[in-house]
Order: sequence, then structure tokens, then C-alpha cells
Amino acid sequence: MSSQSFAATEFVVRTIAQTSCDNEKRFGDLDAVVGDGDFGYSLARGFEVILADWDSYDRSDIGTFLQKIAIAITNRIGGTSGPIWGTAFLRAGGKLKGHDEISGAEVITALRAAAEGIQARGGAALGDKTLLDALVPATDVLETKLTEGVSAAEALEASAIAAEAAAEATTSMQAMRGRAAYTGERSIGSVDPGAVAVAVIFRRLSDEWTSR
Amino acid sequence: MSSQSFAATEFVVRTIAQTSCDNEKRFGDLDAVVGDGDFGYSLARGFEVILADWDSYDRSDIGTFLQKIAIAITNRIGGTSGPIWGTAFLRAGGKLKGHDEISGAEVITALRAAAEGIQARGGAALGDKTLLDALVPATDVLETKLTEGVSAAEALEASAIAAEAAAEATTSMQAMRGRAAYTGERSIGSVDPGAVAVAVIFRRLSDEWTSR
Amino acid sequence: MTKMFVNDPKQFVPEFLKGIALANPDTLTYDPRFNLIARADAPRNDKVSIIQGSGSGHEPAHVLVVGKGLLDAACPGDVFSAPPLEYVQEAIKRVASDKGILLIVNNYTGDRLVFDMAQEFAEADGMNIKTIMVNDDVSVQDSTYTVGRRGVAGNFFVIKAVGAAAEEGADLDELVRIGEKVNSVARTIGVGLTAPTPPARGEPLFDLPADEIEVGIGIHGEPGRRRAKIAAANDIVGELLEAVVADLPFSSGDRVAVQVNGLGGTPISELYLVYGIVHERLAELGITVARSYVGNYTTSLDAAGASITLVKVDDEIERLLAAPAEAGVRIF
Amino acid sequence: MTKMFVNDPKQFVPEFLKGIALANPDTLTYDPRFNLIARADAPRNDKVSIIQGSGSGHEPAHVLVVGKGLLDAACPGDVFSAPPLEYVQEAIKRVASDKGILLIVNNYTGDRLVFDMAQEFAEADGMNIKTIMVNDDVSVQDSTYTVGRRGVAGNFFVIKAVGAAAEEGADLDELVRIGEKVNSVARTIGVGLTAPTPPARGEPLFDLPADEIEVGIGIHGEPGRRRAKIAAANDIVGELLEAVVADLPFSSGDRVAVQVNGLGGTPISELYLVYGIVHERLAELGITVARSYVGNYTTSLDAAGASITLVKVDDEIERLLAAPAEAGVRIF
Ligand SMILES: Nc1ncnc2c1ncn2[C@@H]1O[C@H](COP(=O)(O)OP(=O)(O)O)[C@@H](O)[C@H]1O
Ligand SMILES: Nc1ncnc2c1ncn2[C@@H]1O[C@H](COP(=O)(O)OP(=O)(O)O)[C@@H](O)[C@H]1O
Ligand SMILES: [Mg+2]
Ligand SMILES: [Mg+2]
Ligand SMILES: [Mg+2]
Ligand SMILES: [Mg+2]
Repeated sequence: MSSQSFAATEFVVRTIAQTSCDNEKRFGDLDAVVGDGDFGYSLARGFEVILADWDSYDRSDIGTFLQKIAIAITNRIGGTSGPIWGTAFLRAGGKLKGHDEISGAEVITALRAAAEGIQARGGAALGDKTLLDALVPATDVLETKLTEGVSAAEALEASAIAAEAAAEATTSMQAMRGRAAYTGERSIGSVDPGAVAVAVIFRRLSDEWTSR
Repeated sequence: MSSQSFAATEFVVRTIAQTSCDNEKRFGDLDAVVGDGDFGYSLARGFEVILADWDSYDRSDIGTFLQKIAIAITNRIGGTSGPIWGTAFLRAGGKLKGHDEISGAEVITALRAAAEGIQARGGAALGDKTLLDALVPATDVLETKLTEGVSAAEALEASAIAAEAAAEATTSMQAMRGRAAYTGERSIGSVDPGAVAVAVIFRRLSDEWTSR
Repeated sequence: MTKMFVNDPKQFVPEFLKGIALANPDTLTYDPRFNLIARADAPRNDKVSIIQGSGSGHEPAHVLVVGKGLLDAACPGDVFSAPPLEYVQEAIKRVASDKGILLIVNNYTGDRLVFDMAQEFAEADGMNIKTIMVNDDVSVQDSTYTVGRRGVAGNFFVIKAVGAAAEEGADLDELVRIGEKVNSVARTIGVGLTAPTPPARGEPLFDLPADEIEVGIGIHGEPGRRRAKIAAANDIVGELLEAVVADLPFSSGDRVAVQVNGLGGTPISELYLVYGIVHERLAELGITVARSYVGNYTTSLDAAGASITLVKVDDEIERLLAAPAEAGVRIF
Repeated sequence: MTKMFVNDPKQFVPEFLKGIALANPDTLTYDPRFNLIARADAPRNDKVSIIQGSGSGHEPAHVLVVGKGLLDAACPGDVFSAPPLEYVQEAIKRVASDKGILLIVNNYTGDRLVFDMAQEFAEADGMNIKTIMVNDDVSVQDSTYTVGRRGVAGNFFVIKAVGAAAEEGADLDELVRIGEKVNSVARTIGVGLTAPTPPARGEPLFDLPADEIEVGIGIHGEPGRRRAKIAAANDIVGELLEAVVADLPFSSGDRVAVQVNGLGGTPISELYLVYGIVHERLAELGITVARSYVGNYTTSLDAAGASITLVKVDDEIERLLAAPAEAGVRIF
């Protein structure tokens, strides 16, 4: 339970939680443009519980840990983000059940499972202007880099850059899913809050990876 | 019915009505300071009817004419001002029943009757910060001047100046009657809207008297 | 242009009264010449008829509380203005009952003057007519003023109690006794978070800075006790409740009816939050809530804010408050 | 600091829910762990239990329409957020009836996802559970979108009709039939004059210039069809009504229930003014008002604005709408 990989997993989860809490206002403002403004609030209310109860989650193995986190956030995050983020953690955890160590390839498998879970739950396709439009490109780059054999830090930095570019690119998309879809063409011209959140998280993971 | 006095009476009534309509916003703003902001609206809604139906009021004699005006405004002006201004016209008219001509002394008698009517109806004393605090000093000066034998124009100008000074002087009074009284000491520091209305009317009467 | 639903601002009152009449075709009649909303079945000679005047801008008070067990007629003036004499005289004529007429008047100079005049005229006509003055607002310490206290949200309880008693056949003197009793045990104070905007004015009645509130505000936006900085709901409600409780005073063992009344622009969620605070503080003081009312009863146009009314109840008042009633303001 | 009645903004929802519970001690129960307001007499095994989720900030929808002939439970999320899964699961557990559970869900992604998950889990537990989706908002032309129309004020009519039928003992399939029928003939459009201010945000959700309105606004302040300049009530209401009437379409000879719903910050006087316009225009079109509702039903916090809902009624719907009901939102 104190393997390298476990520490890295804890770092990732904690960074996701911390980033969500720190950016409550920013994410809320983005959601107010063509949504209902609660995205920042919802994420923060869910992830602050993760930080508060940090030591209490079952750490039998990495998969179990992620699934306990999944249940906790599904129970706390309201709105679309509860089922979406909860499903992502649940499916990623499912791929890592029993693991105490994880390889780069397994990280990619877990991320793919998360994205597929989001897709299955919410019915969104790539290009529908959701967080998938940042998560999938970031995963693609991470996979390419890890396959090339670069360091984790380098791979993570490349995927953060990809996530940021991808989040920015949602500006020109028309929302086809979620509340923003009700605004039709008026959704074009602003970034998707979920995609930005993914990019901000990848950025912070990369920035803090080496000093973790 | 087309005597000098009758024409002068019509001029006075018409000027009161016109002034009330023209100053709707100003009187309303004054009433909003420690009142409820409707004074301008109330006067204007009453007196616009007078202007609209101008030719229809019974002109058998000056007193009857004033009393018909009294009934019309009492029926139209809401709030405190309906009974107060209605009573003033009613009592003034009562003193001029059957008259086709009126002397300066009779004008004073009529104005005294109006002020007494207001006092009887609303229970206010001088110094209570109401329109009486402009009406009574203006009447006093008018009486003095007419007794001195100056021209009507000169007497009217003196009374307009007195009304203006008296209205200004209500600033330092604490309201003891009407809605402003609820604010206690907070009513000190602003003019009484009713007193200002009286001063503005006297001013306009004086300004337009010679060219009427 | 003002941000509200209005056509010609001068026609604001008649136009919304028309809407009320159209929405209640079976139970209400409307005479647009006198802003007169009356029960379709009034007058009934076996029942005293009850009239409330007052200005507009306080809806549902009073045009929407015309109905069974409440008012027989209301003839509001323009926004925030007592009705002209003619309106009141017509209302009296319209619902004149052999059993008598009761006027319920909130204590403002304009209302007093016009209802006094109307009562005098009606008495001269041989009518059996009496008046109850409502003056429940503790914001204004009446010792310093000659005009007495203002009538505010407490008028709901007076109307509800005498309305129920009138429906049971009580005579005019009995109604006056009941109404005066309810008024004597009703105490209210309000707080304004924003100023109301009269349609014909098109701008807020006064400037209330973004971080200030008016403690003790009147229902026409009249200033109250003091300007204060906006504070936590617990603190604002604490100050209001203290003023109300100390005034009667209400004390341990009392049973009360409580109203948390919205001024028009405050959502009902906030009003329930306020109610929760009031309920718990009263419990701490040993005061029991016999009946609660949360919502918009006596408003001040679109002002954000609320008032808190406590009425000390005995068996008679509690029974009359609980009696059935029907009015234009309804949910289902 | 925001100008509203609030303590800790994060506790806004639990604190007003507590107020609702304290004000209705005999009829409602409250579990603060899950924002859960339920009928004190639920579950009854001779009656299907009805649950509505949805976010907070729409009061009286939905926590204040828990009661006889309406909902059995409501478990709102935070302001404008669908409830987390746990809340819905607890609500289902709390009112589980042998006769079944009906979920009424307004069509938003968040609500759909969480209620779908909850229904799956409940079915896995062997429960008899079904869902009605409400999607009455004509503002969004659904042909261009994959998410369908939003559910807005029309949910009141679905709740009222199935609530009445459930009280009469109708089974789950019958309730689904009735609810879907009502939803299929309900059409709504709203207009926002000002933006709502979520307590935790402390500022309006979006900038609406002083002379602009949002035509077709959603109940969470979502943008609608277009920004327009503020205009006379006749013009605004004309545009809204045209959109609603053309959509079903409603036509001459139809009988309708009409709701003029306030978004929270608009006084009831203005809503009646709007109702008057709607009533007269419908009459011109040969459409008869069978029943009218004017007031705050499905709000958007403190936003000024209104929505207009038309429901084409037949004898069955009219009877169910007229059936008696009791809820936390009440007047007397
Ligand atoms: N159907 C969907 N599938 C995946 N992600 C979605 C979907 N709908 C919305 N999202 C994401 O969720 C974000 C908004 O989350 P949130 O504010 O919690 O939703 P809401 O308030 O609309 O319920 C969007 O920015 C988008 O990235
Ligand atoms: N009791 C009174 N007697 C005489 N004049 C009064 C009295 N009360 C108020 N007024 C006058 O009426 C003016 C306000 O009139 P108005 O706005 O119509 O009254 P309200 O709106 O308070 O009913 C005050 O400025 C004052 O001059
Ligand atoms: Mg959102
Ligand atoms: Mg005034
Ligand atoms: Mg007034
Ligand atoms: Mg949301």
C-alpha cells in the first residue's frame, strides 16, 4: 500500500481534488456563460469531501481506492458532473482492481475506460463540446509519448499542452450535449467548462509531478 | 361670468393645475426623500383632469366654480393630498359663493378659509412641516401688501418670495404630520414637498400674472 | 424604460386589476371606474360587509384577499396612494349591507383622511358603519410622533379574523371588538434590502447602497429606524425579532401566529430560511408557534426584503385564523 | 456580501429546508442529510409514491409541493444542480410503496443521468419504479439539438394531475399514461428581465443590460431564443404567447389551463397584468380558459421575469387539476 504507484495515484487524485476546490469561482464563471453557473460549486463541494476524509478511503488496492473515491463524489457532486465524474473514477478503478503497481500502459487503459464510461453515461461523442474533448486528446498524447519511451514527466507535460489546446479548441464547437446545448449556435464562441477543468488538472499534474 | 375677477380666478386655478402637471417628477422626487414618492403623481393625476375637462365646470359664480374644482380633485387625487387640497378649494369656494367679483380682502378671506380647512382636516399646526408652512406665510405677506395698497402684481411677487423662503425653511423642521413624521429626526434636513409645491405655484402665479 | 411588465405606467393599476377580474370570473366583480374589486355575492344582508382601502403596490393585499371569509370589497388607490374619496364611497355603495359596513384602514394620514370623510358621508346617509385602524408597525416609536404607528403586514390577521367572524354572522360591534383585539396583539417590523420601483416613477424610490439595508422600512418604502450594513440573516432576523418581541412584549408561555412576509422581490426560499431562524429563537424564548405564514402577503412592489409579524393568540383568535377562506390569491 | 437573507451560502439550501420543516411539523418530515422533504404519512401501500428531484432555487417547486394530492417526496440538489445520486436513492427508500414509485424528472442532462442511475439501482432491488420526463419549454427548438427540450413550469401540471390520480388509487402504469398525456399537451415559454443570483456566487449569473431582456430564458438562467430590448408588456406577452400557441398548436375551440408563473423577483401585480393580456388574446383566438394560475410556481431564485404555460385540457385533465390538494406552499 505504499508502493511508488500508489503514491503517484494518491498524488493524482489529491491534485484533481485540490484543483477543483481552488478553481471553484473560475469554473463557475465559465459555466455561467451558456450554462447555469454551478459547475465550479458542484465539483468543489464533491472534492472538498475527498480532501476532508482523505485518510478514510479504503486503500486495499489502487482500484478499490479509486472506486471508493468514485462513490464519494457521486454521492456529493450534484448536476451532470456527479454521474459523469463518478462514472469516470468507477470505470478507471474497475481496470485497476487488485493492483498495487501500475504500468504506463495500464494508466492508459484506465483513462480509456474512464472516457468510455463518460460516453456510455452521457451519450456524448467527440466534438459535442464536453470534457471528453480535452480528456481524449490528452490521453492520446500521453499514450503516444509513453509508447515512445519518454519519462513520465515529459509525457505528462506533452499531454497537458494537448489538453490545453484541446480545451481552447472547444470554443469553435457547438454544444450538442448538456445544458449548453439548449443555446444552440449561441454556445459557439466560449470554451466548455468541463474541458477547461480537465486541462487545468493536467496542467497542475504536470507542474507538480516532479516535486510531488 | 366674464368679469375681471372671474378671469383672474380661472387664471389662478389653471396655473395651479398646470404647475402641478409640469412638476410631476420634481414633486415626486421630493416626496421620495422621507415620504413615499407619490406626491407629484397624485397632484398631476388630479389636476390633469381639471385641464382636460376645463370648460365643463359650472361657472355660475366664482364660489361654485371653485367647489366644482374641489369635488373633481377630491375624486381624483389619492393619498393625503386629495382630502387636503380638496378641502382647501372647497372652503375657499364656500367664502365666494354667489360672487362674480372679488376684492383683495375677499381673496385673503378665501385663502384663510383654505388654510383653516387644511388644518381642520389634517390636524396639522404651523411648524409641523406641511404645505401650511408655505401657504400661511405667503397669505400673511399678501394681506400686508394688499393692505398697504400696492398693485396685485407687486403683492403677488412679495408673497411668492415669502412662500419660497418659507418652503426652504421647512428644511430645518421635524415632520409631525403625514408620512414623513414616521421618520422622526431623519425628516430634518429636507424640504417638505407640499410646501415646495405651494411656493412653486405662487412663483408661477407671480411670473405670469401680468401677461395672463 | 423600466424593467417590468407594464404598458402605460398610469394604467398599471387598472390593467392588473383587470387581470385579477378575468382570472376570477365567478367569484369577483370589477368596476374599472373606481378600482373596485368586490365579491360577486356581496352584499349579503345577513353579514356585515368589510372593505379595505389603501394604495396599490401591496398585492396580494388587498384586492386579492377579497373573498369568502375575508374582504367583501377593496378599492385601492394608485400605487402607494390612498384611494380618492369617490372610490371609497362607491365601494361602500356597492356592498352596503343591512347588517352594517366595516372599514379596515391602515394607519396612514391619507387613508385616515379619506376614510374619515367617507364614513361621515355614509353616516349622514343613515348607514351603520364603523372603522378599525391597523397600526402594528413597531419600527416607529410612537411616543415621539403625533401620527401614531403605521399599519403594515398585521392587517392580514385583522382581515382574516374579522372576515371569519363576519362569515359566522357576528354583528358590527362584535367585529370591531375582534378586530381591535387582534390589532392590539399584533406587532410587525420590516427590513428592506432594495427600494421599490413605482411604475410611474421608473426608478427606485430611494438610493440604498449595495451593502446597506433599511431596518424598519415601511411598506411604501418609508425610512425606518436606521440604515445598517448588510449582515448575516441570523443577525438581521435577530434584530428584527428582538424589536417585535420587546414591544408587546411577548413572553414565555405565549402562543403566537407568525408571519414572515416577503416585500415582493425576495424569493420564498429566503423567506423560509428567515422563518427557520424565527421559529428557533421563539422556541428559545419559550414562545410556541400556533400557526405560521410564509410568503408574500403585504408587499412593497418589487422591493427585496421581509417583515416579521407576531400575533399573540388566544382560543378565539386561533379559531378565527384557522377558519376556511377563499380569495383571488390561491395556488390550485 | 450578497443582498439576500443568507448565512453561510453553502448552507443556504439546508437552512431554508429546515424552515420549511419547522413551518409544517404535522405534515412534513425532513432529513437534512439528503435534503429530503417527505410527507409525514408516506409511504402508503395503497398509493404510488411520487418523487421529484431537480435542483434548488425553484421554490415553491418542488419541496413546497410535497403534500396531499401532490408529491410524496422531494430531494433537491444544491441551487440549480440536480441532486447527487445518494439523495435520490434515499428518497426512494424513504417513500417506497408496494404500489410503486413514480419519478418525475425535468429534462436536463444532470437530472436524467442521476435519476436513470437511481432507477437502475432500484429496479435491481426489485422495485416497481417508472419515470416521467417533463419537457414543456418551447424556447428551444428541439430539432437542432440531441438533448431535447427543457422541463420548466409545466411540471406543475404533471405533478398536480398524477398527484390527484395517485391519491385516488391509480396504479403506476395509469399514472405514467396520465403524466405523459399532460406533458404532451403542456407548452411553456419564459422571459427574464433580470438574471438570478445564486447565493454561493454572490453576483448575477450573467449580465443583462438595463434595457434588455432574455426571451425564452431557462429556469436556471440559461439563455433562450434571443436578447431583445425591453418593450411594453403587450409586446413581450404577445411574442411569448405566439410561440406557445404555435407550438402545439393550440387552436380555436380548445379549452386550456393557463399559468402565468413568476420567476421569483416579479411582483404578483405584474403577473396579473400579464394574465389579463394572455386571457384577452386567447379569447380573440377562440381559446377558452378553463382554469388559471397566477403566481410563483417554478422560480429562478430572485430573477425578475415570468413564464406562460398553456395546457390543453380534456375532461380527465380538468377533473384532476380541480381535485383538492394541500402542500407546504399555502396562504391561510
Ligand atoms: N452528456 C454529457 N456527457 C459528458 N459530459 C457532459 C455532458 N453534458 C455536460 N457535460 C460536461 O459537464 C459540464 C457541465 O457540468 P455541470 O455544470 O455539472 O452540468 P449541469 O449544471 O448542466 O448539470 C460541461 O461543461 C460538459 O463538459
Ligand atoms: N396632516 C397633514 N395636514 C396637512 N398637510 C399634510 C398632512 N400630512 C401631509 N401633508 C402634506 O402632504 C404632503 C404629502 O402629500 P402626499 O404625498 O399626497 O401624502 P401621502 O403619500 O403621505 O399620503 C406633505 O409634503 C405635506 O405637505
Ligand atoms: Mg452547470
Ligand atoms: Mg406621498
Ligand atoms: Mg402616498
Ligand atoms: Mg446545474
